[in-house]
Parts: sequence; structure tokens; C-alpha cells
Amino acid sequence: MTPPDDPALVRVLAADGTFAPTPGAERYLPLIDALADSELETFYRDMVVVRAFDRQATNLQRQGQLALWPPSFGQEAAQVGSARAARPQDHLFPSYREHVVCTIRGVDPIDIIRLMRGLTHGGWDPTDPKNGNTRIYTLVLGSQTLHAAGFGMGLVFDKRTATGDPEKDEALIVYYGDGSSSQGDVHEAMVFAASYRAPQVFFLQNNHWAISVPVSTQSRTPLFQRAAGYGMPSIQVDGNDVLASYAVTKTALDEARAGGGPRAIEALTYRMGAHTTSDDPTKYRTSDEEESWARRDPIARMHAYLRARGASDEFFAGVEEDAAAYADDVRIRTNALGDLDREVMFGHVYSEPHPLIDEQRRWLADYEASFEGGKA
Amino acid sequence: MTPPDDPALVRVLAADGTFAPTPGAERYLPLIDALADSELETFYRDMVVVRAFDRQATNLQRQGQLALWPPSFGQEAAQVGSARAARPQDHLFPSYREHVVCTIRGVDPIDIIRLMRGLTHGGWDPTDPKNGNTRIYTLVLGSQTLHAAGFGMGLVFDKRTATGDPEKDEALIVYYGDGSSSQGDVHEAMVFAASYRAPQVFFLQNNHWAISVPVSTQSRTPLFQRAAGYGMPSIQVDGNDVLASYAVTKTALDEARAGGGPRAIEALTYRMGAHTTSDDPTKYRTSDEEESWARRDPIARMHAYLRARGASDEFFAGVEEDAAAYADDVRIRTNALGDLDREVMFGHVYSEPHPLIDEQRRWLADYEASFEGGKA
Amino acid sequence: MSVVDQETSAAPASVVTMPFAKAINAGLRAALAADDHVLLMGEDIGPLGGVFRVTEGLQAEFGAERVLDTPLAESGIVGTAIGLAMAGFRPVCEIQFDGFVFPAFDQITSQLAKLTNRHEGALPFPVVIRIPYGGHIGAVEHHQESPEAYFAHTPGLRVVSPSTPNDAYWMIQDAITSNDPIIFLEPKAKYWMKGEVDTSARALPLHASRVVRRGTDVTLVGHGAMVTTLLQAAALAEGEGTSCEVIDLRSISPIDYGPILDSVRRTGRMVYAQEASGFTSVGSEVAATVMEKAFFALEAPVLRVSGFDTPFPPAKLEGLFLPDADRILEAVDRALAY
Amino acid sequence: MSVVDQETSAAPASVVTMPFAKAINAGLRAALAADDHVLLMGEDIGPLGGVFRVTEGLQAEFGAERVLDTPLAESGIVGTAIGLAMAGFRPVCEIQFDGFVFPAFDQITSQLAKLTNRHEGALPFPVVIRIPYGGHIGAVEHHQESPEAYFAHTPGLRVVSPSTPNDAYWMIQDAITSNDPIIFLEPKAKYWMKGEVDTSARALPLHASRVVRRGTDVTLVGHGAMVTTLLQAAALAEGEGTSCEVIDLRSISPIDYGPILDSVRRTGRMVYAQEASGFTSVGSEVAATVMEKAFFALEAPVLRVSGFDTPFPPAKLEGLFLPDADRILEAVDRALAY
Ligand SMILES: Cc1ncc(C[n+]2csc(CCOP(=O)(O)OP(=O)(O)O)c2C)c(N)n1
Ligand SMILES: Cc1ncc(C[n+]2csc(CCOP(=O)(O)OP(=O)(O)O)c2C)c(N)n1
Ligand SMILES: [Mg+2]
Ligand SMILES: [Mg+2]
Repeated sequence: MTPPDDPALVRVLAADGTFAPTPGAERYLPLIDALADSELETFYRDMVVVRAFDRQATNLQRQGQLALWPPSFGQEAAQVGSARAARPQDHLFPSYREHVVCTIRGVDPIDIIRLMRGLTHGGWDPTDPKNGNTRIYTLVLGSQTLHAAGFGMGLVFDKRTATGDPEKDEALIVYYGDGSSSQGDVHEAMVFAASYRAPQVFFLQNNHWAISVPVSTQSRTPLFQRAAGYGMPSIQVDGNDVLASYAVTKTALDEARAGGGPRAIEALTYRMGAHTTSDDPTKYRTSDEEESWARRDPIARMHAYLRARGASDEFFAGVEEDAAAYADDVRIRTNALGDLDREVMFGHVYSEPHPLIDEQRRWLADYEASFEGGKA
Repeated sequence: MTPPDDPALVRVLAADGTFAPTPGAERYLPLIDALADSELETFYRDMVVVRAFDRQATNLQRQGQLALWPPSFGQEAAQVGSARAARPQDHLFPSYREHVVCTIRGVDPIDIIRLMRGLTHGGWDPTDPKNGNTRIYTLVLGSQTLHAAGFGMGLVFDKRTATGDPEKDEALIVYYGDGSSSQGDVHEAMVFAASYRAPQVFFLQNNHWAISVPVSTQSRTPLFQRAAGYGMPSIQVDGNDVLASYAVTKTALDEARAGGGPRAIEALTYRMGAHTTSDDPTKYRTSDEEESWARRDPIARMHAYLRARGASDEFFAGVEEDAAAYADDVRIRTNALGDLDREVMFGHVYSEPHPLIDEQRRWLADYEASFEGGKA
Repeated sequence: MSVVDQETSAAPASVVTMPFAKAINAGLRAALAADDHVLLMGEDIGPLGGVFRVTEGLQAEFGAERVLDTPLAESGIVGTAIGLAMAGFRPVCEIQFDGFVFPAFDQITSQLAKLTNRHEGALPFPVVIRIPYGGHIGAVEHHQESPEAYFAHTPGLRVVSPSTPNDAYWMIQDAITSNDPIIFLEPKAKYWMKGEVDTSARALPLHASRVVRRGTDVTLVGHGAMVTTLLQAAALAEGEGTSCEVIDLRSISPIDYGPILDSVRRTGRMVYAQEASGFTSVGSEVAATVMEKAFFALEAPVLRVSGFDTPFPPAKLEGLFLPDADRILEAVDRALAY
Repeated sequence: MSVVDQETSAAPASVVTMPFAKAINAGLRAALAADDHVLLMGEDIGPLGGVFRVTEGLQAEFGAERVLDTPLAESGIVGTAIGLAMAGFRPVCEIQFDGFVFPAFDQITSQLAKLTNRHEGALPFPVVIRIPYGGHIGAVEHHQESPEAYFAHTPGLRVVSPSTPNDAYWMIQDAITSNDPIIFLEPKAKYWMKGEVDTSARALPLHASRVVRRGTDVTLVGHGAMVTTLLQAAALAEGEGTSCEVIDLRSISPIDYGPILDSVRRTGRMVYAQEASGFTSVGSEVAATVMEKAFFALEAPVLRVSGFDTPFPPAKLEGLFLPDADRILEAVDRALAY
């Protein structure tokens, strides 16, 4: 079902956590060597904390607190590696499963919860510095790749990139899935990004499934190979290896910000959970397959690696505590979420006044006032 | 402006008509050797005749007989080579400049004229055997590539292809341009064709311009390279060399019909005339460029080749006569074209009766009847 | 063409009770069995049986070349369905949710809707596009919309929407055997609603509207899930002494105006209710036409009750956005006050 | 808000006579000069100046990073315009012809129209989409359509259409300075029509409708190129002793109903004319709303004169498809006969 890994696949950590770089990984080793222990620990903590959040959110959905939850379970390394590779001035365009990416950049997890609870269609203000230039989710698959390309064109036109100063030059990364890769918009985004040399990294998380449809239906050939047709360098990385994900993304972003034009990365990973809480994966995939991927769990891998490097029991215990506290906090704040102001419906349809909206807002107020004692 | 030719470019005849196969052409030489003199002459006659038709149509537009004419001038070799490569059972999906393709397959040129005169949106019945399985024109760029992919899927499902009998197995070819290649639909067509192994040849005529926009805006990289990303073999051919165009297309169609899945061809050619009769190319391209392509004229090239092989003056004179007669016939029949029945408007909106259409048809008849002596 | 309350007449042996989604499933199965060139295509309709399980079991029964899990691309689904129709197939496409039909809009509007016309009738384009639509399921953005106006405005398309399991069963089969492209809107709020399906014979032609409740004071008209709400409103109105006639449009394009005009000529008052935003909507069309054709019969203008002219709001506000029986009654009262 | 016949008052020094297309060109030039984050993007708008020469000279003046010849992909044009808006630009997209807007329909409907709402107002989406639309130019398929109903039905969009050079000059500038997404429909039949442009001050706000001719018997309303036809009909009617008031909608969404209702309350009769197919159209909306809001003032139903509910026919039949003054007069007569 799955197209074979490319021989040039970049992997640094084997599934059991041993340091075993593939030939394709050689050029990235200096970047990995340069990582301080504290950074490695941050990568690990990120993954564990967000997995706890993700599990909590799944539970909250089961308890009826959320309409839906799309778990990021299993994709932590691809997301942590890539998001940690982005510089502060970089821009991130998620699809809808990038909970790890968003929270790392500063988005409050409760804002994602609010989206999935049916309290908002957005959740956060991407222009508020505290959100780390993270755009809101896009549910129409592939659309965001064009928004990212346009944003990248804007960076070029405004000379906010490719000035030669990596501390200031801006770049961006857009996330999408193996299923989404079939959408025409993704193609057009590559055409525009290549044509205008947008400083853009196309980051495809190939988690092998688009709901119930295997990636082999989308492509008989490794997806990262598409990029070459646009003159875009591209690479396939083991997306369950946080170090490899970090290194390839950092390299691609820095090449893009230096004026090298767009880049593409295909991160091979696996959606270890259901598509969303409404989904039943037993209908379409085998437990053999699930188990084989469980053996490649990104967290276990990094755990083994850190352990071998000498990380202490206290460190691991501390991370577990942090994660539990984080998830608890989300649960408590979810339960405290209030109702929704109807102005969310009328208030922002337009940026400027609109007579029809005003008329309907007034009508609704009068109508409700007409029920003495309020509407049932 | 133009991306460089690929080193693997397939060319058999040099611009001056000498037989000078490129290395990429080697594997195709047996197919070319197998061509009888009469076939070579047919290729030449096709090109000359349709160029005369095309020039006639341009004149008819200038005389106010047509709303518009999109000339095929300069692209004769790509179209003759590819259309002559198709077997009788094959299906051809043109875009809107494939006058050569259509007429070779049996479409009456007056039907194309009727379209450009504003008498029809279609012109011919693709299911009528006399039209050689040629679909009607599609003006929304790229859309037809998906129709072709779906048709190809149908051939697979109905086992009308890949049975092992090249005399019966059906394949199809879809035409589109360098500008059109940027449309999302073309990408989705490649995804579907590859996924279902449709027996489909994607034939891109890169005539270097999309109206006023050079191909370099669509891609910084040779367009035929896109196909590899879908696992589709592809090739770049000199589209002004009718022999090379014939051989690569025949090979691709036969591979596709044998069950090899879709194929892509990029034919490098040049739109020697205006985009349409409404266009003014002097606004956006240099006469230097035009002259350099005039030196690569597909007809002159084949003329020189046939001449060197010993074709007689009588032969060439005969072709000129045929061409003049063909064009004359088109002019005479164009001038004789009558008016349009209003049932063209009401009669085929639906295949089955529809009350609103019936009501409006009745209303219009009554309304017109109300003008005594007819409406001014 | 109108028949009152088909579903409540005494049930013969051929009558089975089943939920709406199962009725479509049964209709699809019958269509697949009747013609081996009928095929289903869409996202997740194979082993998963669709996100609403409407196609459950069909791939297992008819094979992966009759029930296709396609690549994830809506323009591709409709565009290749067109090509399949050219090759002699009768494709039935599923769009996973209302809000995801727009990537296919060009293929639907400029190709599918126009191809019969462009070919001057030389070949038919029997493509059905099934779209679960409408609200009431508390879902995230793009999953609760009512896009019928876009299709109704497009010449060359037919647009229908069943509101009962029996209609669902028959209308999907009639849509598939029709030679014209049909947008088949399934009110997803009704998927779990049970009702009697008479598998022996269809009650009405595909494009007929139906009087589902008789009344004398005000005519209530709507389509899809809104029919249930109209019936609730009519029941409440009865308690207040107002007799409402309720008509299910069933076919949104063309509209069978006969039963509606008959009714309005008797009642003199009419309310159209719809989930879609009201501006330039199907409700606008029906109101304008009924006022034109029954001008002297009307005691009050035709009133419209619609979703507001805002995007469909976050789920927690859907109850505020979607017209309910009370909002319909408010319009009934206004109509009566004229 | 209504002002009669702005264009015929005595001309001050700031008044220049120019064709409609040139007026848009001048308006675009002014907008590009006023704000260096305004940019134009589209197919063939650079060296060629657009297929209608509306952007002629602008790339030479402002450079290829302000006036972009994009790759040939409409979803890409609108989708990247959205991203550019996120980066602080005010993109003005050109869609080459009406019939080629549909590949961008998803980005327009599910993204552009909804993004302000999705962001809860945190950032504006000041994107203008210019579309030459309508018939009368004898062109091939997809080049003569009137897609306004699709956009009017979509909450979050504004839709306007100038009908004179003066409006063209001002409305394009007002559209570009607006913080909301605007579909800017240019009646291509009018591109060559000359008129006076007063560059000193705008006559009306962007979303105002305008009475262009005073009359007492019947109110004629329409938008875009149809305004000229309505004026022709009014002139002919005058010869037959009928006095028609003519109103140019100018803004299709929102609609400024004030002048229309004022007029109808005086005349008691109204005809809406449009090139678009009539079913579920802007004409349906206006008719339904006017009948609702001016019910007791009406002596006759609001009548609609529209393109037929067929695809736009081959050019040789466009005269039959498109409403002309005679068809409008026929409706005027019908209205008067009530
Ligand atoms: C245009 C569009 N079509 C269909 C859907 C419904 N849908 C939501 S997620 C999904 C599968 C996405 O697969 P992939 O891109 O691989 O992302 P993953 O879910 O694996 O993260 C589908 C079909 C959608 N959101 N948008
Ligand atoms: C979707 C769409 N957008 C725009 C147009 C207008 N248009 C017609 S031809 C053309 C250029 C096509 O270029 P290319 O694909 O290279 O074909 P060529 O004209 O060179 O044969 C354009 C922009 C169209 N027909 N369809
Ligand atoms: Mg996936
Ligand atoms: Mg070209």
C-alpha cells in the first residue's frame, strides 16, 4: 500500500532510539551536533506535553465537551522538529491537526479547544505577538498552501526576506497532509511559490491515511518527488525522528530565507489514533499496521535516545508531571468555558458597517425581546 | 525567458531539415524508418493544408465572418505528429487551438468555423464515427484534462484497454498548453490518471506563450518534469519536428494502451501568429524572437527533408493546390452559413423535458408573435 | 401532482421502516444492481462506507471498480465523473460535506451543467452529485451549509432534496436514471430519522412538490430538513387556532409551483422557510414567483424565514442561526396581521 | 442617498470626458499612487494591459511587483491575494472574463468571504476582484456571463457594478480603500462608452443606488449595462405616454433599497431587468423584498425581465437571450395592465 521510502530518506535516530544516521542524513549532522542538551530535552518535553494535551482533548470530546477532536497522536516528532526549526520571525500556516506546532509557537491550547467545542471558527489572533506568527486553522484542505504562497510573495515584495540577515529575514512553513496533496490548490501554490521565489517550505505530513483512504490512492510514487517538477528542492524525512525533522526543516527554512526559493519536505509519519473522534479506524486498517507503527513511536524513540545519552529519571519524571499539569489545566479551563456572545455571529461578517447585518441584528434583538421572560 | 531544452530532448530533423537525431531520439528511429514515403507525404500535406485553412480562417475573421480565430500557425508539426500517431480506436481531447488534430481525425473544418462564428458552442458530435473520436473544444483551460482522465478510467473499468491487442485496445490523448499547465485541474487529472492507470497521454504544447505571458512565469523548470512526481514517464520533444512528434506520441500511446499507465509529452513549439485575431503580439514579444522561431518553421523543415529525399516538384505543387482548394472550400461554405435556429438555445439545456424552459420557449414565441409583421 | 401524506396510509407488505441514510443506501444498492454502468465515487465511501455510512457495504457488494474511493480532490471527482459519463457510465459522486463542494464548482457550473447544451443534445450527462447538507449536527465550519441557491441559479442542473426515507429511497433512484445532471441534497439532520419506505412503487415523480399537511389559513413551504420544522410550527399554530398547510418542495430546480399556487390561492398567505442565508436565495425566487403569479390572491406578502446573512456560525450558535418553529410562527403571525 | 442625473449637470474644470475602461484605468492609477501596498494581479494585465486594455500602462508606471502578470490559475490568483492581504497588501485581482471566475470559487466563497469572520475581526481582507461581465460583445462561450447572483448570495462579500465612467472611476477607488472583500463587476459592453468623469469629488457612496431618470408611472431598476437599456426603454415609453423612473442599483450587495422603495411607493409598479438568468437571481431578491416592504403600495407584482434560464447561447443568438428595450416595455405594459 505504502510507496517505499526513498533511499535518500533522512533519518538520524533508528526506531529503537540508537543514533544511526542514514547516508542522506550526513549533511545535517552538524546541525544536530550543535543542539544543546537543553534543546534536546525541550523537544522531548514538547512531544510528551502535547501528547498529554491531545489525549485530554480526546477525553473531553468523549465527555461531550467538544464537538470533535482530530488527534495529533503519533505525529509529534514531525511537528515539534519543524516548529522548533522555525525562527521567531517565521510564519506558520497550519492545516487543522497541528496542535503541537501551534502550542509550541505560543498559541494557548484552550483556543484550539474553543474551535473544536464550537465556540469559534478561528480561535486566536495571528497578528498578536503572543501567538508566534501562527495562522489559524484551515479546514478546506489545501487552501492554506495558497495563502502561504501569497504571504511569501508579500515578504519578497516588501523585502522582508533574502536581505542576507538570517536573524531578521522571514520565511514561512505551510503544513498539509498526504490526502490534501491531491488538491489543485496545492499545485497552484507550488506554481506561484516557485514563480515568485517565495521563502516557503511546503511541509507535508504523510501520515499514510486520509481518513480511510491510503496514501497509495493519492500517489503511487513518493510524494516529495512532486516538488522537483516545479524546480523545488525537496527531501523525504523520517517524520517520527524529531532530530531529523528539525534539521531538514531548519535547513530548508534558512535556504528559503536566504533567497533560494521554496522548498518541500515530506515527513513520513503515522496517525496513531483515529482521524477524529468520529472515526473508526478498524473499518479500514489492520492492527498489524498500527502495531508496526507503534514500534516506531516518536516519543519512545527520543526517550531511548535521551536515556542512552544519560538523561536522568528525574528529568523524565519531571516531564511527565509537566504534561499531567498541562493537561489538567486544559481540562479545568475547558469545563469553565462559558457561552458564546451572539455578536460572534453578526459582529465580524464585514469589517465595515453593513445595512443587512444591522437590520438582522436588530430584528433578532426585537424578536427575542418579544418573548416575555425570554425564549424557551 | 525560456527554460533550456532538456539534454534528453527528442529531435530527428534539424531546423534545416537534415536528418540529425539527438541521442534521445535513438530509441524512436525504428518507428521513423518504418514510415512509408506516402506517410511522410501525408504528414507534410496535412501541415500545409491546415496552415492554409488556418490562414483562410484568420482572413474570414478580418472580413467579419467570424467572432474570433485562434490560429494554429506554427504548431502544425506537434499536432500532425501526435494526431497521426493515434490509432483509429483512440480518443482525442483537444483544448481550443487543435484545428490540425481535429481535421486530421475527420472533423469538418466548417464545424470549427461555426464555433468561432458564434453559431454553436460545440460544433460536432464526438460520438459520430466520422469525427474520429474527437471530443469538442473546451475553453475553460485545463478542464478537459480531467474529462480525459475520467474517460480513461472508464476504458479501464470496461476493459476496453490493456487486453494485449494493440489493434483494439483504446488509449487517449489530451491536449493543453503551457499556460494551462498551471491550473489545478491539470494536477488533479495527473493524480487521477496515475491512480487509476488511465491509458492517457498528456500532450502539452509548449508554444512559449499564454497570450502575453511567457512560459517562464508558469515554470522556471521544463514542464515535462512535472510528470515524474506522479510516477509518470515523460519526455520533451521538438514539437516543430513532425517525425519526432509522431514517434514519441505513438510510443507513449502504445505503452499506455498496453497497460503502462499514463504518459506525458511536452512538445516545444511556437505560436507563430497572434494568440487570437483580437491579440497584438507586438505588445509583449520581440520580432527577434519571432524570427528565430520562423527559422524553425515545421513545414519548411519537412519540406527540406522531403526535398532531400527526392520528393518531386509535382508533389509539392500538388500539395499547394490541395491546400488552396481546401481553404477555398472553407471560405465558400463559410459565406453560405445560414442563421441559427433558436432551438439551439432552448432545445438542449436538458436531455429531458423541463417546465421552466418550456414556459420560456412558449413565452418567447408568443412575445414575438405579438409584433405584427415581426420584430424589428 | 400533489398527494397528501403518502407516508401515513396503511402499510402494505412492501413497506419497511428504516432510517433516512439506510433508505439512500438501499436506493443506491438498487441502482447499482439495475445497471452495471452506475458507479459511486467519492472520498471514504468504500471500506468506511462514507462518514455518514450512507454507502456502507456497497463496495464489499459491488467491488472497488463500482464503488470508488477516489483521490482527495473534488474538482477531480466531478471532472472525472464527466469523463466517465462520456464513456457511457452513470457516476454518482459523493461530496463529503456541503462546504467542500466549492473546489468542484467550476467543473459543475462551466462543464457539467453546460455539456448537454454544448453538445446540442448529442450525448447525455447523467451525473448525480450527492451532498449531505444543512445544520443541526453541531459540527465545525464548512460542515453545516446549505448551498442550494448556487445550483438552483445554474441552468442545466436539476436540484432535488428528499425529506423522508421514502422520498430518499425513490428520489436517488430516479436521479440516477435521469439523463440530466442532478444535485442531490441530503439533509444530514434527517439521516437518523426513521420512516416507512414502500419499495413497491414511487409515490411521486422526481420533480413534484407535495402537500404534507392540509390547512386553510397560511401556506408554509420549504425543503429538506426544514419540512420537519414547518410541521412542528403547523402543529403549534393549530394550538393557537391557525390552520397551516405545509408543502415540501422536494425539487428545488425546477420547482413544481402547481400545488403551491393552488394552496396560496386558498389561504392568501405564505411563508417560505429555509436554512440558507436569505439574500438572493431559493426563498427569494419562490416568494417573487408566487407573488407574481398569485398577486390578487395574496392578503399579505410572501414572507421568508431564513438563516441570517452571515456565515454559518460556530456550532454553539447554530440554534440562533437556524430558523426554528418559533421563528416560523413569528412570520405566520406577521402574515396574519396584514 | 439618491441624486438625479449627476452626469448631466454643468461641467467644472475637474471634469474630463473619457471611456469607461479608461476611467477604471485612471481610478486604478490613483489607487496605486495613493498606497504603495495596493497591487494589481491577474493574467495578461502587464505589458499587454489586459485583454480590454483596462490596465494599460500601469505596469510600466508602477513596476512588475505592483502590477503582476501571474501564472494562469484563478484559484491561485485569489488564494495568493488572500495571503498578500494577510501580509498587509491590498490586492486587486483581475479575472479575465466572467466565465473564468469559477476555478476561484472555493477561495472566494469558503476563504475570502469568510476570513474576516473567522478571524473575529482581528484583521481585514481588503481584496478586490475585478470581473468584466455580461454580454453584447458577440464572443464565444464563457465570455458573456453575468455571475452576480453567486456572489450576492455569499455573506461576507460586497458586490458592486458601475454603469458610467464617473462611477467606474470612483467606485474602483472606493472598493480598493474598503476593508472588505469586494466583487467589482465591470459591464464590458460599456468599456468603450464615453462619459464625463469628475475627478474632484465622488457623487455617491459606494453602496448607494441612484435615480437616473425621474418618472411617475413605473419604476425600472437594474444594474450594469442594463441601465442603458432601461433608459432606452424609458425614452420609448415616454413616446407612448408612460413615464418611467429609472434606478441604477450600483451596489448589488448590499442593496440600497431606500430610493427604490421611495419610487415604488409613488409609482406602484416596478420592473427589474438583468442579463443574468432569472431563476434564483438578484432580480428575484429585489422583487421579493420590494413586494414585502411595499406590499400595499403595489398595483401590480414586481415583474422581472431576465436572460432565459439557459446557458448564455452562441453569439448569434445573444440578441434573443439578452433583454432589450422591447422586452422591458412588454413588462411595463404588463405591469400597467394590472
Ligand atoms: C476540500 C475538502 N474536502 C474534504 C474534506 C473532508 N476531510 C477532512 S480531513 C480529510 C482527510 C485529510 O487527509 P490528509 O490531508 O492526509 O490529512 P490528515 O487527516 O491525515 O492529517 C478529509 C477528506 C475537507 N476538509 N476539505
Ligand atoms: C480558466 C481560464 N482562464 C483564462 C482563460 C482565458 N485564456 C484563454 S487562452 C489563454 C492563454 C492560454 O495559454 P496556453 O495554455 O499556453 O495555450 P495557448 O493559447 O498558448 O495555446 C487564456 C488566459 C481561459 N480560457 N480559461
Ligand atoms: Mg494523512
Ligand atoms: Mg501557450
